[in-house]
Order: sequence, then C-alpha cells, then structure tokens
Amino acid sequence: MSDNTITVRFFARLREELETEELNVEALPGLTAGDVLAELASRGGRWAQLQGDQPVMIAINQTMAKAGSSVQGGDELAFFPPVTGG
Amino acid sequence: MSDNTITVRFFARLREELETEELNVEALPGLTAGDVLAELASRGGRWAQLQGDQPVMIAINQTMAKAGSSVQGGDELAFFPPVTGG
Amino acid sequence: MITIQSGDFDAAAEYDALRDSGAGTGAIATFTGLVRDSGDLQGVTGLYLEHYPGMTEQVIQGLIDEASKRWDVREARVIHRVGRLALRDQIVFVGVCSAHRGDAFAACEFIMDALKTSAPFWKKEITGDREHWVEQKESDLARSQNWD
Amino acid sequence: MITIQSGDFDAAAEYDALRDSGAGTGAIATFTGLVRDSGDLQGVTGLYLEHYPGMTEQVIQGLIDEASKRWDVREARVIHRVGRLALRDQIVFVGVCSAHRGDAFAACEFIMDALKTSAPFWKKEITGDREHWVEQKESDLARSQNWD
Repeated sequence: MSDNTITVRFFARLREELETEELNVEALPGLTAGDVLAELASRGGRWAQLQGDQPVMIAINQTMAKAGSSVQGGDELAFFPPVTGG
Repeated sequence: MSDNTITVRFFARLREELETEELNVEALPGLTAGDVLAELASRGGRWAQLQGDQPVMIAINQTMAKAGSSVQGGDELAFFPPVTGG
Repeated sequence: MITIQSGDFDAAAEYDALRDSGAGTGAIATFTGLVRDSGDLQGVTGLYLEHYPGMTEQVIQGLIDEASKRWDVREARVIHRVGRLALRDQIVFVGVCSAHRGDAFAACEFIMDALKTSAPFWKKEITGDREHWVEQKESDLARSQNWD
Repeated sequence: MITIQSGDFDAAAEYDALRDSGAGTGAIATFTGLVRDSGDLQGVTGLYLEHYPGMTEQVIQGLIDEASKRWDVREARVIHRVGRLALRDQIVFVGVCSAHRGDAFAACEFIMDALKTSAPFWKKEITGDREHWVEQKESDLARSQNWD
C-alpha cells in the first residue's frame, strides 16, 4: 500500500475505551505519529486520554517508534498501552 | 563408629593411581587431615602425589574440610581431585 | 521458532526439539511462565491475553537475533499463548540451547526479560464477571534495562 | 528432590513434577547439561562419571538450602547421572519453581554453577580404548565464585 491514507490501530485498553480497532487518517506532508495522536486527542471525550496521564506506546509498521517519528501514506500506525505479556 | 581408627577413602584419579579405594589409619591425639596426607605421601612412589603439584581436596565425614581440620577415631576422611561434574 | 497460539503447549516437546537441534549442544535452559493463583486483584479467576499479530513475531525474532549476537545460541524457541487462560495455565515458554551453560542461561533470561517489556502482549485479569487490564510493572522494566 | 542414577532421566516428567508442586508457582526455570560431541580430547566417544555416594546428596541438598535462603524457591529438583554416558546423553538436570521469574532463573543457575565446583563428581573422557580424567576448569570455578 502506498496510497494517501495512514491506517491507525488501537490495542488493549485503548481499543476498548475508544471503542475503535482501526481508523484511517490522511497522510499530510511532514506528519509525525505525535501529530496524529494530538489530532485524535483533540476529538475530546475518551479520545483526550491519548494525551493524558497514562503513557501511550507507538508503533509504525509494527516497529516501536516515537512521537517525533514521521508517518506517510500506506503506513500502519498503532497506539497501545505499555505491554504486559509473559 | 567411635573406635580408634579413621577410614580413609580415595576417589577418581587418586583411587586409580594409588590402586586403593579405602584404608584405615590409627587416630592419634591432635591428628589433622594434613597429617594423614603427609604420612601417606611419605610412603613414596605414587603416594608422593598426595603432596605433589596437583591439588588434593579433603572431606571429613562427607563435608569439605581443610588440611588443618582435625580428625578422630570413627571419622571418614576422603581425598580426591577437584570435582568435574555437571 | 516463534509460535503465538491460543491452545496450550507441550514444554516437553519443545525441550526435545531443542535437544535435537544439532551438534555441539551441551546446555539447554528453559523458562516457563504460569498463571499464578494470586494476581493483582483478589479473587482472580483467569486471564485474557491480547496481542498485535505480526508485530509480536517480529519483536520476538529481534530479541532472538540480539541474543544470538551476544551469546552462543544454537537454537531458541519461544511460545506465547493468547486468549483466555485459567489459573495455573502455562502462558509462555522460552528455551535456548547452546554449547555453554552460561550462554544458555543468559540468552534465555534476556529473551524472557525483554519479551515482558517489548513484545506487544496485554494481559487482562478476570474476576468473576469483572475485567481489569494489568498495568506494566516497574520491576519488569527495571529487569529488562539491566541488559542494556 | 535429589536423585543420583546411572539410567537416563525424563526432563518432561521433572518439569511436570515442578509444575504440580504447589500454590503460587508462576515461574519454572530448568537447565539440562548434555554430553557435547566435542570434548577436551579429539575423538571422544563417551564419558564415565564417578561420584562419592552420600556426600553428593548432602552437598546438593546444601546448595538447594542455600538457594532457598537467597531466593523464593517453591521446589527444586536435581538429577545427576553417573557411570558410562554416550555422546549427546543427558548428564544433569536442575529445575526450580518459584513465584517469580528472576528468583527461578537465579536459583537454577546458582545451583548448577555451585554443583559443578562443589558436588563430588569426577568425569573421565573415553577415546576408543583410552581414558582420561577431565581436569577442573578455571572458568567453572570463576563462575561459582561470582555467587559468593
């Protein structure tokens, strides 16, 4: 995929509380993972927690990333709570 | 056992080279494991290795001990090379 | 080999596979994590594990590769279960075979510690009809950072 | 449980026994040592292991007791074989179950390291019709002293 949309996925507590598994955002030039997070948080309500007290982890194309990492069309961006496996 | 003899046992390379599994020595007052070792080494020939270059480990009543540890009648004294299990 | 599955696993079969994995093997270290019968909440009756398919396998393969750079690793096997688990169920298996004892222990413990803090699994504790997402433990993060 | 035996052992049965060993178990670490197909001499075809019956069990029990003082140990099982062993045979098993991962790893590795330097076993390498007593390795002594 290399179209103009970014797939955003949510896992675990975030998936449940946002009642959203997946959504698409438009890939603007120079966009970062943090920009997407801020944009979604600005929806208010439960979405505000994306910039709340609890840490949100970020992966781009299934690799851990940071808020400053840039995202582009076709990327899979994921937000989730700190992992608790094993 | 609390008679007047000390059982001396040998293991592994020492047992083979001395061609002896076990022997008895008389329990004299104030005797140490090192005294027994020196006494046996003084037999000469292969026995001299008990005070040779290669380390000899000592156990008294199946517990690791030192040359200065005292031994008495009824004790089981053992001499063997450094262990190589596992 | 990395397997993510909802069913139980046979630690014995994993051990046998490690043992058969080739020449020079002198040491096999394994770790199995079980659901403890006492959790963060009183009265926990089970767990539910969610993961991020695809990323999980990729992260674990990265940990095995990293371990293989640091230590002699002849073969490593990781199994992690997902979905609903009962108390005392097996959750995770990590097994490493090596020529040397110290390498087998170190690589096995490194993979397990790093998996806890970097593989995308999330655990929910179930208490009767209530559910509760488990928060990451500081102690796990600290253990993993010891390897840096 | 400590067992010294000439026959082979079933690591799977040992694991099952550890898993069944009681409440609170969250972590099982195991180690198995195998006869490597390359020894100190070229062309080694097998090993012979001698031990000091009685003292061996006493020393290993002491190591388990020591580990139990330092770490949470719910159950520990040690098996060591003696007598004639072929290449790739299992020699030794150490398994520990604990409430916690770090404790299981540490106790298992401690018992194994200390066993190598303090339990009265002696290994002979067999090369065709020649035999050769293995000397203690400095590296084993150093590993064990790390725990002091």
